[in-house]
Amino acid sequence: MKAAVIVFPGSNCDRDMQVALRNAMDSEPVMVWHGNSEMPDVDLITVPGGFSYGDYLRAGCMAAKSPIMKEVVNRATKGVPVLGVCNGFQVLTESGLLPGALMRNAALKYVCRDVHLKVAANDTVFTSQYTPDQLIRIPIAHHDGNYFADDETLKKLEDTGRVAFHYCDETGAVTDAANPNGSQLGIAGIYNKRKTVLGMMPHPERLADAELGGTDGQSMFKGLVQALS
Amino acid sequence: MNDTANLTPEITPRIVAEHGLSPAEYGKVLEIMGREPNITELGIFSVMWSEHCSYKSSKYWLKTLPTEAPWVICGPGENAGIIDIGDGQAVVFKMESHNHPSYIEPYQGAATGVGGILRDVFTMGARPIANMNSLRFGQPNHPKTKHLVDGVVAGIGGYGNCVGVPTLGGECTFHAAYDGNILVNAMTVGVADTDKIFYSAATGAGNPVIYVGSKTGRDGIHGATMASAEFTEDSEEKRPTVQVGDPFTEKLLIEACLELMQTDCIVGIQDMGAAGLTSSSFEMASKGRMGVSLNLDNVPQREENMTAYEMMLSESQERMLMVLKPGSEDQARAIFEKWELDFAVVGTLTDTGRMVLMHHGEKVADLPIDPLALASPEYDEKDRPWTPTPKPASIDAKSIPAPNDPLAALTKLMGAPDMASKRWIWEQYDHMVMADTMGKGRPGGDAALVRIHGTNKALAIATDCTPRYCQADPVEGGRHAVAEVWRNITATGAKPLAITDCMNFGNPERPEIMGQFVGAIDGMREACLALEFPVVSGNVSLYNETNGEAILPTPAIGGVGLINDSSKAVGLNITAEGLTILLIGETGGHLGQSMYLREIEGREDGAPPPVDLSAERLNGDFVRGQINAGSVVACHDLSDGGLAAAVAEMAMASTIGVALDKEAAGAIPLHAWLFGEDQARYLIATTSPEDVLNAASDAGVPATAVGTSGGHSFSVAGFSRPLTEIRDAHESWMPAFMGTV
Amino acid sequence: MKAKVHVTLKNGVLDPQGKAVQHALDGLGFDGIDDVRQGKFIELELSETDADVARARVTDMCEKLLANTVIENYAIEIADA
Amino acid sequence: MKAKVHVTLKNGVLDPQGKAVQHALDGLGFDGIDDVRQGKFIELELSETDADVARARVTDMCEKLLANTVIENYAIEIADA
Ligand SMILES: Nc1ncnc2c1ncn2[C@@H]1O[C@H](COP(=O)(O)OP(=O)(O)O)[C@@H](O)[C@H]1O
Ligand SMILES: [Mg+2]
Repeated sequence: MKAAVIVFPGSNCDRDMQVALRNAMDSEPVMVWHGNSEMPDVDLITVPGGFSYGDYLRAGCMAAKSPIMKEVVNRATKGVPVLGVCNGFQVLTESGLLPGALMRNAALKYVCRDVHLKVAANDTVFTSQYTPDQLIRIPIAHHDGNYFADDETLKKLEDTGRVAFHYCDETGAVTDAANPNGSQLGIAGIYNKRKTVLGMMPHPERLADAELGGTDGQSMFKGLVQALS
Repeated sequence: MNDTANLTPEITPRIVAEHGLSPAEYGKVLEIMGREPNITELGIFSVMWSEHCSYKSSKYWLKTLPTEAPWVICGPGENAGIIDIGDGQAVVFKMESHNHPSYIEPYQGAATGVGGILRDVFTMGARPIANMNSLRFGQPNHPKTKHLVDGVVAGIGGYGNCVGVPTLGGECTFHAAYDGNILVNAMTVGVADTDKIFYSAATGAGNPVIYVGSKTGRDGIHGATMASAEFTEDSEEKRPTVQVGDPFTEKLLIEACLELMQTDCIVGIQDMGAAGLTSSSFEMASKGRMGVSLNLDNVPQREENMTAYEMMLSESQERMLMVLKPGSEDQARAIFEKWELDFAVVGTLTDTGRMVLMHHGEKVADLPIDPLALASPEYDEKDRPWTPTPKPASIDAKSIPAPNDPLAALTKLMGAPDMASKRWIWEQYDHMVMADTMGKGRPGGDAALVRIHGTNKALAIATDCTPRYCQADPVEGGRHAVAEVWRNITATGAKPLAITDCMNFGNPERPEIMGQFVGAIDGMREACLALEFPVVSGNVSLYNETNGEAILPTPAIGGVGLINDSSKAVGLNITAEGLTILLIGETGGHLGQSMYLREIEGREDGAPPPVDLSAERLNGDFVRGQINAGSVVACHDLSDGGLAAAVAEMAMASTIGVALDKEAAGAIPLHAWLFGEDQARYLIATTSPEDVLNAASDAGVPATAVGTSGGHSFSVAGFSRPLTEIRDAHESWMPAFMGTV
Repeated sequence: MKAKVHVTLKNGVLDPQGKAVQHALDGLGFDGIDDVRQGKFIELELSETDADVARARVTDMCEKLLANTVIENYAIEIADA
Repeated sequence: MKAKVHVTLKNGVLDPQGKAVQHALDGLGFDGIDDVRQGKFIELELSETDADVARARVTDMCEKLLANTVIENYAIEIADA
């Protein structure tokens, strides 16, 4: 598998993503600078977390306008899988690849901690190594992860299995108490129609190494390598 | 020269006083200048000789601190201290205060504090890998406290999270003595290659002086003198001098500087901190024994019609000054332009030994560098007389009533503001970005553990100080602060290497305050020597008083340790049932100045627990050895709240309870055994108690089995409490206080 | 020429900041507040001197960057400075 | 009764957001933008019916919560809704 990591001014999980990919693929992902308008042929594009352009105005909005994003949208339209994590998710909604918007957390505070997620389905390139309804533990770290979409969009997402992960408690129950940011329906990540683009607030790349406290994130990268090699 | 001087106000005694210079100091100014300074020159003297920049009250004493060890590459005097961690790598770190600005504008004050300390570290060529923060607020029910906590924590997070450096730990306590003067001390730890370390000394007449980063505005003019003046009620009027931080620009600046540092363009580099362009250019020239000539027209400016005075004193954030090798400007410029940052050639180094400033084609200042730097005041014992703090009487534990239910007392203690979980704080900090924060070293443990990227090595980092001990006995408190940091690092298995300090005190012109300072330094010095734990950087913040009420003496210590095999590190959580809990160290049941005395008996008195430095060394080295030998499942040092609190913290970190065996108390009253704060102690959870006990006895280290893990309760002497109850008390205080429950 | 842009949340889009402000005001003892909505106020200094041209360009800026039209509305005022 | 509050940064206070927006607009090819400043726009729905009383209360709210008067100015408009 060949993978790219997009780097914006202010990205700060680009190295973390690079390391997680490298460990899973046994080769080097390419780091692609936001100002480029071209990108080598890759099987996976990742848009990492951070504070692109300081998250000023709206998280992800300025990054969504950078030259490389035209190419990302272009490839995504052709079916190249795209994974956006945290700020990357925000960039994907701002660029129109994913519906809805990520608003300020309901409690208005930045929140960094492990959360539990319920994996909806494993019929995607991202989740093949998980089982449906599997409970996983992955950290979040964001100020603007409060997923919003209009009712019609939400219904469509749920009805067509496009909610990738829901926040849940340690028993797997999707409850308000387990929702760390006020996201509608406890949504932690969503797919595009073809399920080739995934945006998620939690950081799988941060728990892909036992010494860091867990490996639940690793399965996503292993799954991608298996599906795309 | 003379025509411009005419444009500036006449230098009256009042203007001199407003610049914080005493008549005697102004006399020296006249002597050095050989004439009256103009306002720009006066401003330069004023900031260079402020307490904040010159350390005039503290220098004399700071020099007594041990600063050397075989692993020290660079001690105090540079932007940050540097220690060798082997394999061609070095750790660069420092702690700094941003107390006054944070009181005036908590969010921006704390944020710019983080920004400033980050710059001190990456200026030396290190990539920042960890931030810590040591916070002191007024009593929780003081009307300002909540607002200050909220703003400070948001500001630290807002800055650190955005630049992408994990904030891994710290301290946060409350006391009425900080009602009008909070403390916000921030520490940054970075990693550099030993052959790519950069210093501030600039050499080579004719070399270009370069300004990079954000533009200069009228921010924080007089920030440095403000940080050196005692607060009065009306100092809130100085508000508009607050600086606003831009962490996004800082992130770009980090990347651009580190990228430039991979080339060999740089001769010297220095961040613009307090007193901005003045102190950075002065320091670079003075350290290299050079002169400097700046053309202020070339300084990137954010506002119109800025004067030379304003530009020289501005504290706009996210700016750096560098001296480059001639001819390398274009290569450097390309890097900064890629990162979308300002880059301007603002001057040249000269061999005149003078600082000459040009503005609009005129010479607006011309002063000698060395005389100004060397003549900066240093107050010795005559100028800053001090009286030692009277030793408090010891309290006999038997005179303190025993609680009816010791576990009710424990539950109350664990929910007291100083003891309660600070999760509310650390969850607002990204403590995992950079993906090297070890699971065992996340916030909540003794020391933060962060891997050196791409290696098996890890750093252990801790900050500590117990101001109530320092208030009662500054010498003992100084010893204790250093020893506790050392202990926190040791409890992870890491070898403590060096410290940075942030000396927060009241008005040094009062002999009793100066006595606290001298005492604390004395205690720190002894501990540093005994523990081979030198001071490599630090910061002094004086005049922390309002209307004559001083803060508790607070010598905050930040320490760094190294563990060569990160897989050997331990955390404090009890991970299994049936582990034996061993208490290492001598227990006497010392309740004077204890958390128990304060929270349960409502008394803040007595002598603090004495720190026996040889016992610290012996016990700590033993514990570290056992951890590295693999005999230890979990380890925690004993501090506030003593044995009972430490056991509770270990149990709460997982869900497994502990039964303590009261027989182990021997003749000590149960409550003194449970809550006494005797020093040099650790708890170890182990599967091989016999081996550890034997080893301890061989080493001459006191060790006793005090309990066993199992169940989900804390029990002792027939009392029992579900862990969930203790945890509720521990976890709920801060969210309830801050109003998010 | 100065342009003032108000970016506000569309009706029906929940407003966590407005809600939190309302809650905080409540906590400070201000009662009788039925609703709070928080938006952005952006002031632009333009070298353009024709008001119609300026308005058209600012509209374009709003569509392309200043507002997220999935959730936000915008309103533009043009004024001589 | 409706109150509209504009909270803007004081003159001379650095506005990182405004700066970044200006830069981004530049990158999108919008030239001739001399300055961008970003502030907040807060709309409050009050049950109060007396405009003077409403203004006084909103002023109090601004001082206590809505504006950070260390670095921000505020302006209040009261309108019948
Ligand atoms: N301001 C803070 N920021 C981040 N972490 C904090 C802060 N205050 C306390 N903590 C964390 O809470 C835990 C307990 O702190 P403390 O009681 O000071 O520990 P100790 O007594 O072991 O020195 C530590 O892990 C510490 O890092
Ligand atoms: Mg500890």
